[in-house]
Amino acid sequence: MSEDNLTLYGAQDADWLPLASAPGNDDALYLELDGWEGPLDLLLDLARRQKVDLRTISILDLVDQYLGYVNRAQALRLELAADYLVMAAWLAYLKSLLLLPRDPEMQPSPEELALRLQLRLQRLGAMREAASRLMARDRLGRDVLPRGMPEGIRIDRKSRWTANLYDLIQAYGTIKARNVPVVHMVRERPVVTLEAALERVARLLGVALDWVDLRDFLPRAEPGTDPRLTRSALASSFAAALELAKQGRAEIAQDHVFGPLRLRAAAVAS
Amino acid sequence: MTAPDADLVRAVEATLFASDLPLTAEQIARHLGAASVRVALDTLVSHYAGRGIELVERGGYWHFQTAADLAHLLRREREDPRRLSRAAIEALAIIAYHEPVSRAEIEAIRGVQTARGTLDVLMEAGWVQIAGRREGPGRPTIYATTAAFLAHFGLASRRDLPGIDELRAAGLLDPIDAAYAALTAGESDE
Amino acid sequence: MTAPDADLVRAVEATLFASDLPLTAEQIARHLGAASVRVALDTLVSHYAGRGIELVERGGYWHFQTAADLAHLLRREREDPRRLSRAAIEALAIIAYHEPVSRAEIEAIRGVQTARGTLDVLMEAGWVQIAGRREGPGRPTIYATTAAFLAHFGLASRRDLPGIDELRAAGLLDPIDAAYAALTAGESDE
Repeated sequence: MSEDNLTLYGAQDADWLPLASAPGNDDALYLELDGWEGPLDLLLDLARRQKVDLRTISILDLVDQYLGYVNRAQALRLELAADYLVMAAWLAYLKSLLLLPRDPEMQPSPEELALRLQLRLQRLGAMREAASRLMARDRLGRDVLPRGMPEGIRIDRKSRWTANLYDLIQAYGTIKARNVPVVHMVRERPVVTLEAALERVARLLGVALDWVDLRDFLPRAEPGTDPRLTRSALASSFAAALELAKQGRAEIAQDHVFGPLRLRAAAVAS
Repeated sequence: MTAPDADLVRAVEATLFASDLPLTAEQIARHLGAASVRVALDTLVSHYAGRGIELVERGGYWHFQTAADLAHLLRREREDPRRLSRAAIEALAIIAYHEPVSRAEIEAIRGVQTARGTLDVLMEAGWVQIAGRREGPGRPTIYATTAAFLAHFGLASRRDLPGIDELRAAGLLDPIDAAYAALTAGESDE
Repeated sequence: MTAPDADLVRAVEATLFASDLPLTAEQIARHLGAASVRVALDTLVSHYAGRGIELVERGGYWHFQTAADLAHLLRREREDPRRLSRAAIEALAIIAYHEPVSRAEIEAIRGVQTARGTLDVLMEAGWVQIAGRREGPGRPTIYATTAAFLAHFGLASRRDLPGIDELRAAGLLDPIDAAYAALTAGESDE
């Protein structure tokens, strides 16, 4: 990264929130605690104060500056977020590794840790610089403007209706067929009318002395009698029995559901 | 005519382009801190003459607009093919076979009410037109088919439409199928 | 280069001028029913070069805008309504230079957690969109910039991002692991 680039990321765009002030002005530095976006950002800002290429930066110096900063902040009883303290602990550890005699077995080596930290700072620095340059561009709506009163272009969708001759003729055939007069015819069925059943049940009830099953009131089915006539007779007789009960001329009893329905003449009130 | 200041012309051009309101020459001059922008405006008018955009003055206010002869580009029509609904094609068939007919007659023949939109669609398609009013109570509007109708359906004249006997021979009057079709179509199309 | 059809050039000019949204060459061609408008667009770009208005392409979308050097005359007085936080600006830069990236990757570069609202602001501005999910553990959502981002920052494409070639050459867009591996490999070779 060239010196040019370094100065570029130092350049402040109007969109930047205020960054930390120039080196030396420590009091101002401590007051701008909220100005950093985390410990890496603070480290980068401290690194920038070394005024050298990030690739040649002294990690040891940086660590000292960071630890010094954290100590001063704590002395001033400024509240530091936990991640700043975690970073401080890690940097203190890194510093001790870098200063102590090497343990060749150690993986990763302190040099690798330092280099990785440097790479991270370079990446963050590159993005901060890129963001600065991006924000400083001629921006649409601020520096360059689109047309103020565009007429707008509109596409009106129009339906092109389609139908074919077969559809048309078939539709007409459907209408014609629908309109052919429909005659409903009910075929004659053998039935026992309610009147016939009423007359028969009333007559037979008159001669019965005790409970009689409703089915015994039915006309005797001759062999070959239409079963529908039998069903009709049962239905009519049942209706007739209900009618007689309603009139107070008969009593109906059923011992259980679907059990035989029994009938007898009502006791004549005396 | 004084030679126009090229920078001023550019500034006037950009100002008018970006403005969301038409501007007077005075407003432009004030905005740009220029003594006068008359010459610049004249220069721009000639520059844009014959292009797709023109600079126009309306009651002292200047603005850019699309060249008048290109106005049709702002509002384009696109045609989407769409099939006629069952209701519409039935109404069309009735008009074709019975024309001229009133809406009430169409409904009487179809046996269901015909939505107002149905006849509109047929008129929009250009297949049906109003053929006057029937003399009589209420003087109802009557409808008939058009030459475009014949052309679309490949008919030389309405006499080319198959008669009832032909429909029956073609099985198109089969009551079961027809009733079923009418039932299902009536539900989905109306 | 084929001689441009003057009528087509006018039509393209009028269409782009009238449209309230940037348009792709394909959209213009479809709108005008033209086979291709490439030559017409090139002709217009040259015609407007150096004028107060210019025709620009941003991520495949074309629009007219005022010339950048006139910004001092036109810059809107009012405050930028979309004043971004530093976190948002950095996240935007990281997305633009690294896209597509996941939230975790943005956080790895910034060394700090990204508040939930940060990416929302960028998406609401129309500069960032969700670009699917990364195949892999957790299938994280990944983000990328939009054509509106390119338009806003005056970039024809992502290749125009300031300094992107240098950053890529310096390996600063590679993950730390890759950069470290490259660095140490380079050292051992020396």
